[in-house]
Amino acid sequence: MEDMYRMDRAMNAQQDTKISARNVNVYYGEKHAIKDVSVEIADKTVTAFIGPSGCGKSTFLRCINRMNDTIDIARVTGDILIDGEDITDPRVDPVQLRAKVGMVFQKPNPFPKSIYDNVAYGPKIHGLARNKSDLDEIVERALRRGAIWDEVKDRLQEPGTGLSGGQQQRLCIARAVATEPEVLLMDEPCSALDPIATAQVEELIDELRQSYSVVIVTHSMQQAARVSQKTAFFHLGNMVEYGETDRIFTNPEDPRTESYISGRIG
Amino acid sequence: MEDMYRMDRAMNAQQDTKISARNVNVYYGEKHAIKDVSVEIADKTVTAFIGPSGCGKSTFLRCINRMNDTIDIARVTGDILIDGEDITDPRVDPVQLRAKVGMVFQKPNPFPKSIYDNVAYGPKIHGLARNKSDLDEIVERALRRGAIWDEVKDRLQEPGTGLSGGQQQRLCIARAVATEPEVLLMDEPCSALDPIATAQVEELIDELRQSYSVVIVTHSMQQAARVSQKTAFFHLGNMVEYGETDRIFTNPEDPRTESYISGRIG
Amino acid sequence: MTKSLYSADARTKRRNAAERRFKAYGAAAIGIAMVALVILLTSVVTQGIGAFRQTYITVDVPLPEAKLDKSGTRDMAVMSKVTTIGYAPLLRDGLVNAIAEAGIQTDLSEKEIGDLISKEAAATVRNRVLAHPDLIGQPERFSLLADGRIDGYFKGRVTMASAALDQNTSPEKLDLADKLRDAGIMQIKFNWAFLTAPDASDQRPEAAGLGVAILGSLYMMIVVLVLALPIGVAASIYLEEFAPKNRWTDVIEVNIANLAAVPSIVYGILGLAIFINFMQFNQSSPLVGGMVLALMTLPTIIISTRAALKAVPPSIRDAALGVGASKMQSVFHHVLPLAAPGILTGTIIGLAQALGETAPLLLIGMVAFVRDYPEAYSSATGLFGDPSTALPVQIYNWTQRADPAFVERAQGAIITLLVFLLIMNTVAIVLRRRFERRW
Amino acid sequence: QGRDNVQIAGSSTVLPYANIVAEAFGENFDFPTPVVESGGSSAGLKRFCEGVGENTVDIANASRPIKDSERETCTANGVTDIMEVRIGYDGIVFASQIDGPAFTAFTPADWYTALAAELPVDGAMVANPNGNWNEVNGDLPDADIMAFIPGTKHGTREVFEEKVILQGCEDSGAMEQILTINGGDEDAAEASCMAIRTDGMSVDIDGDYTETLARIDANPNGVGVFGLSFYENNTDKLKVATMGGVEPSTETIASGDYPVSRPLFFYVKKQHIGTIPGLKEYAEFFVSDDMAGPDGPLAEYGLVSDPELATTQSAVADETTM
Amino acid sequence: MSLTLPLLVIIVLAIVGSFLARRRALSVSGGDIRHLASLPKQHGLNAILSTVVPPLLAIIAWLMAARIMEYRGAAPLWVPLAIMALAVAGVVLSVVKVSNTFRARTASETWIKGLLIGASTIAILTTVGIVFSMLFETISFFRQYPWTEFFFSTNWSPNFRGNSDLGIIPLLWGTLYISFIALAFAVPTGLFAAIYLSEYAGPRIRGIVKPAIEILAGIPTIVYGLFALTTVGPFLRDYFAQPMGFGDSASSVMTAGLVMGIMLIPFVSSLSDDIINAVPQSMRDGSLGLGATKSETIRQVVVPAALPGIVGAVLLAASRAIGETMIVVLGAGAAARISLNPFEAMTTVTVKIVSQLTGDTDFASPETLVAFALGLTLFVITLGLNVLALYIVRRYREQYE
Ligand SMILES: Nc1ncnc2c1ncn2[C@@H]1O[C@H](COP(=O)(O)OP(=O)(O)OP(=O)(O)O)[C@@H](O)[C@H]1O
Ligand SMILES: Nc1ncnc2c1ncn2[C@@H]1O[C@H](COP(=O)(O)OP(=O)(O)OP(=O)(O)O)[C@@H](O)[C@H]1O
Ligand SMILES: [Mg+2]
Ligand SMILES: [Mg+2]
Ligand SMILES: O=P([O-])([O-])[O-]
Repeated sequence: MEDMYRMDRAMNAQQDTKISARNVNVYYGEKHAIKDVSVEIADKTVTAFIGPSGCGKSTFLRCINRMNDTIDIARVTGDILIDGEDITDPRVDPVQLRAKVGMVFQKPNPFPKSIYDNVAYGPKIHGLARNKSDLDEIVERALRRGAIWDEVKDRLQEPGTGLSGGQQQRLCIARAVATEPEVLLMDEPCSALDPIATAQVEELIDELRQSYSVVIVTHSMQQAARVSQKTAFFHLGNMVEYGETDRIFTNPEDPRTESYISGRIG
Repeated sequence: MEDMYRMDRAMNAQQDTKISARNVNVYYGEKHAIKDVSVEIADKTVTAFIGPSGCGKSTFLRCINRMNDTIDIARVTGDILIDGEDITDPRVDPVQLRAKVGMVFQKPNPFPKSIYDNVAYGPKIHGLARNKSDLDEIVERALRRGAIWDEVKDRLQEPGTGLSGGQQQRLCIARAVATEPEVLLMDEPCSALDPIATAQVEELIDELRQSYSVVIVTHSMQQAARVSQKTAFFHLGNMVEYGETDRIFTNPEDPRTESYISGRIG
Repeated sequence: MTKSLYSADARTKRRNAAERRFKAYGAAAIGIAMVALVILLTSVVTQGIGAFRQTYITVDVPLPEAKLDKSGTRDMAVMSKVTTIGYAPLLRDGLVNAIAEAGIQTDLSEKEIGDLISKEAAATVRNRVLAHPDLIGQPERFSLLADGRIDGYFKGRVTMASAALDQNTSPEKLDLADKLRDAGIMQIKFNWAFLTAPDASDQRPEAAGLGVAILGSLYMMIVVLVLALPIGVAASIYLEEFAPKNRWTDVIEVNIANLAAVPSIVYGILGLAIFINFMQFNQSSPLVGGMVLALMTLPTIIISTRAALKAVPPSIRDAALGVGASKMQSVFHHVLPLAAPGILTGTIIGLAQALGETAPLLLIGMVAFVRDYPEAYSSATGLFGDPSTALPVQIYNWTQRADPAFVERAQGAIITLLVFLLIMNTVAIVLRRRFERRW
Repeated sequence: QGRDNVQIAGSSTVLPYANIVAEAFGENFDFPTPVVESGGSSAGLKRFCEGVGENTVDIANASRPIKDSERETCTANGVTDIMEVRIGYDGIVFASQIDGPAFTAFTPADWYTALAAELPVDGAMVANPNGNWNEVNGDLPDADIMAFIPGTKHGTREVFEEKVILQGCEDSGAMEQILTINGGDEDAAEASCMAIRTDGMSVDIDGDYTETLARIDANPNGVGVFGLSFYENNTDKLKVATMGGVEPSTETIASGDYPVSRPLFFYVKKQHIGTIPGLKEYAEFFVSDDMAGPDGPLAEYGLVSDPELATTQSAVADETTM
Repeated sequence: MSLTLPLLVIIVLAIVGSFLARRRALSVSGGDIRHLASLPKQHGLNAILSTVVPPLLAIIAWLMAARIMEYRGAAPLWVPLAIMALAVAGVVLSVVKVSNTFRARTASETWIKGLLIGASTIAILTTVGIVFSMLFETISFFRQYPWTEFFFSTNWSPNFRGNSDLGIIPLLWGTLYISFIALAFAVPTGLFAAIYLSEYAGPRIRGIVKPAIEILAGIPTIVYGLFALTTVGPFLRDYFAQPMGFGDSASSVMTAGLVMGIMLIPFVSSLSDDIINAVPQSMRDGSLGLGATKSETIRQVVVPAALPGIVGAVLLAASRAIGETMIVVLGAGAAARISLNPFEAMTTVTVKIVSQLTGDTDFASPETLVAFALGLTLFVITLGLNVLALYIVRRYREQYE
């Protein structure tokens, strides 16, 4: 296939593969949204997905924790392996999968519950806290990591839906990290954030990378360059190019990547 | 008040004032979200609102077309004049006001209707089209201005909710410009857009400025600098500083503005 | 440069007029509903409130040993040989004596004077005497029900003019009743017995009460609530959230919608065939009645619950699944609370329907004359197995009776039923208000 | 362990009498008060014939004798020993609003001429042209015909058709004319006699007498068909008419002078006597003079006492089956 | 009720089992629940379900088996013993299985899902029950009465002596006509009421008016019937039917339809109100922000988004209209007739089912058995209508969502 991604094999060998997708195709009804994408995502790295709006980044991201199951018309083919296990295998419990692979959605979607309950929910169902004070701690830690603790510490019992757009986004980040997933999928986590908050979230991402693997969708080339080690460029449902972030941004192989990075195709 | 904005009076004199807010306060229940903000927004200019997440930008923006009316717990005091007319006056019909002052919300909220109907909705209720082909034209033009025509021209009858995040955002922009408002309030209109799409929207904003006035909330200092002539900086519900964009970015008067611009407070 | 915001342009005026019209339609719709409600309730209350008051006659009834205990040994077997027919003359004598004592003049014969006392009264006296045999010997003071026509006279239902035409009373009797009331022998009291006493036969409207019916309805509603709500919600959850969307679930869906359209009497046919004839449950029992009504209510609850589940935005489910909640957890922790108002509405309406339904009970033996209070549990009949009736049945029965005094009772029973309904639904209404929210 | 109360189902016409007896039975005997269901003779007999055993009824009340086909079903289900008990007669009267036009005397012929679907006129059947009682019979008031008669589900309707309409058909001489028109087919002639007009002047009442009363209340010209006991409880609202010159009363009906009445029954499942306590006692109590006698409460309420009550009493005592 | 004891035993065992399972879960985790694959409370829930569900199923199975085998009297001793043994096994197994790795949540969710499926099959069983309880009588009806007459005759006049005309068509016509009028009144009124309550009225008014309207659903239908008979009927006759020359019947399709419409208002209004209220505020904001008026927003955005639920409410109201008896008897009369005049008396299938079933005719005669045939036919017809409704809703809904 002409659109096959080109991978830097040298680098790949030295790191463990966390997620490996092979020939993934996604259809929304008739629409072919992801076209035969294969990719290997390394452990303890941050991988950025970039590409013009509507190219399939969110769609592919949602494949990784099988969130596409919830869309009636979505149909996924191909294999996705996490730690060598095929997540589409019937033996795999999507619930367990999603506990392991956390997600921050593109549109902030807090529960219509209190801020505290929004964050405490995951730890509660996964039994991450031994008792109430444990839980309080987890919530505080998560909200701090989400860079929103100071703003909400006095209003933990107010509804999460009454927050500003950016606050909701950070709340959702806090909610996702509270369950300590091994892989964190973040779909434009900073889209509604100011530079400072963005920096804090990027710091968080960097911290998470120490132990986990993070996949982030972003429209900001600068952000991709700042936080990620690997970058994949999507275009019209194809993964055009995948490799070390530095190389992609300095020396893209595919002309489409180059045009996008230099601001010529949208 | 120490937080009073400082305005470049020289410049103000030369342009018509479109919107003038005086001592606006907004409360969400107990919470004081906008504190005594006064501002004059000129006609045929782009005004950017910047400030850390949760500082009250969206809240203030929503005052200008009285969208806060729809939030039960929100209470607005003070005067807001558009073309010298007080919009809180009982004679003012919020419907007419909102036809004149359009809005793009922070969270894309397409109707659960077809893409076409999403855009055609405003022109239809305002009677902007004489007939079907007129309407088709208006829709196409709006979608083109929203930089999304190419992506959706083959699927106009598909639901708007089945679009990607960035596509939804552009659809909402197209929907707002379709009604030809005199003032357009845009709450982070490019947050989910890639650079190219962003550039197209910025172009649109520039084009709109020729005849209308545009207020844009953005977290991107670069964007504010690129598109706006005036910038207001908000912080913790106060409008700290307001003035020519160039001056704000090069020579802020308030130390908080400076810290924010230079990336020190969030 | 532009139009003033202070004056609406023609199109806006037109649209605002449409807006006002639309709102007015809404207000009018509410108005229609409320007016209908007020008319219905007013007519029910004005006609039925009388049932809660009742005329009593307080007299000393002679209890001669010679008549009541021929053996003189207080032997139950002997004493119970004297039937109510034997007691009736004693009551009459008591009243006649009281009239004489009070110095009231009347041309009525003793038998006619006796007609002022309810036929129920003899049983009241007999039961008391059998329970306390030591009363025999001297006169004892009793508060006895007055005849229904007399009672009706004090409530305005019977007039002198109507009494003149009425075979069952006469203006002279009403005259005497007036005097008795002046003399304090007759009083009007709050009618607790209406809520506690069992039904009475057509000859004793004044004695008829709702005791058995209230118990029966209560038991049935317990059964309905315990069965219909959990089953209905469970079925809806399965169909809406778990079931694969295929032919089979379409079949179930259509099927449930269709069950809602099945006339209620058909559920009675079903109950008779399945629960009584096949499963051998007791006829006339609240258990069977409750199960039948539960089946009948089920579609209402399912349809409203499904609609409510459908209305919960998918982003809430996504959010829960995204943090690793199972489907089940996302439904029970997030979706269900958001759908609660709709579920409760279905429950409120379903229970209202179940509480007021008569037709299916017709075939399973609950449209009946029952005098003994049903027990919630007995070893002979099991849980809710005693014969009983229900409030709507009592209303239906009473509206069919010949004596007009029952009209008032029926309306009184309707008031009781509505109060019962409100009490039953208060919890649901309060809960629903707590769960209501916009997102 | 077993059911200790008597269960009764059936006719709503018999229901008030059964209630009175059950209530008195409960008061004066050591048995629980029997449970009396209503739901119609047919439904009652159906339940009765469903079989033997605790969850079938012991007694079926009926406003008509049991049919052969029903007995066959009974037998097929094991209900073989049935005692038939006739308790008295139900008088059927014609009454109108007390303040309405003076409907005081009717004859069967009046009713036939007023309500027949078609009348023989000059050797041909024509749709009933009468719209006013006055046109039917000059002695009757000048009032539009508006008759409320029992619906076809009611046993009373059968009695009404046979004893009033058919009788009237014969009395008025219409029968002969019809026979000449149709060439002597008696069955067809009878059917033609008993066909009731459907143009709205005669209204079927599927409900009970309270509904008829309510309709007459709302309709000054209305004339309705009632049970005697119902009328006797509402003499302040209704005025009754004579039929063929005879005033309806328990006496005239018992004597047979008043033509329109029907017998009432109950059926006892003999196989339950002995297992269900109080069953036989109840049956005996029902037909005792204290209850069903001419001075008893049932007669007082409007039941026409059976002149042959003594025979019935001994049949019940002997548990004579059909 | 020899099964009372086992029931008690099951309940007690379930409580004990849940307690033990939690305790054991806590102890195997060494006091730190984070080591557990599932939370202690899920182990507890699993224990309850494992203890309760199989024995309950066994009890039901036994009851069914006993009836089918026509076994009478108390169950033999081995039955309660076996049931209790099942419960004990459930407790033991679920408690023994508790370990750090055992996924009690999955296990209990499997139980729950089974129960959910069981609950949804009750609807199917009910249908089967309904069909079975009417089928044999219906068959024996058609043995005695020609089906062509039943389905195609336009004459309904049952007769005591046999030779009845039992055509269903006038009854169906009456049913459709009355339901149509009732819905034509109730649907707009209910929908507007719902819209007013959810979009215009304040929470206080809503808190009072909504339950008040729901009382309309709880008023016994006999009250409506009498209202129709004594008030609405004469009113319509005197002010509409007679002046306009539509005849002078107080009982009419119009009377029954209107009064039934009143009863149905809460079915439409309350359910629709809940659904409309569930439409996300951002939809309204989107429309208002474009300068739409509230009513435009409601008509063009909110109601379409709430449509599936509203259709459900309307179907429910329609179902209720078809099944209603008392209002029709007292409001529209008992005469089966085919006429277009809404001020004439007509009647419905349901009314005739009730009246033929509770009448005086021989219970084995076609006049009584016809009730079953009517019931089954109505069942099939409404089934058809529901299939049609589903089909239409599906087609229409696809444009949205
Ligand atoms: N509906 C609401 N109820 C209560 N508080 C609210 C509500 N909406 C906003 N707030 C609070 O008001 C403050 C201002 O919110 P606003 O949405 O105006 O912030 P913003 O400047 O738009 O932030 P962002 O950049 O994150 O969108 C925040 O502290 C927020 O939590
Ligand atoms: N639910 C859906 N139904 C139908 N088509 C969909 C659906 N969701 C997404 N699509 C289509 O699939 C394509 C990929 O969508 P996706 O959301 O993955 O884009 P994206 O790369 O995340 O874009 P963005 O940056 O705008 O969020 C788009 O063309 C979109 O219109
Ligand atoms: Mg996306
Ligand atoms: Mg904002
Ligand atoms: O109920 P009945 O059988 O007497 O009409």
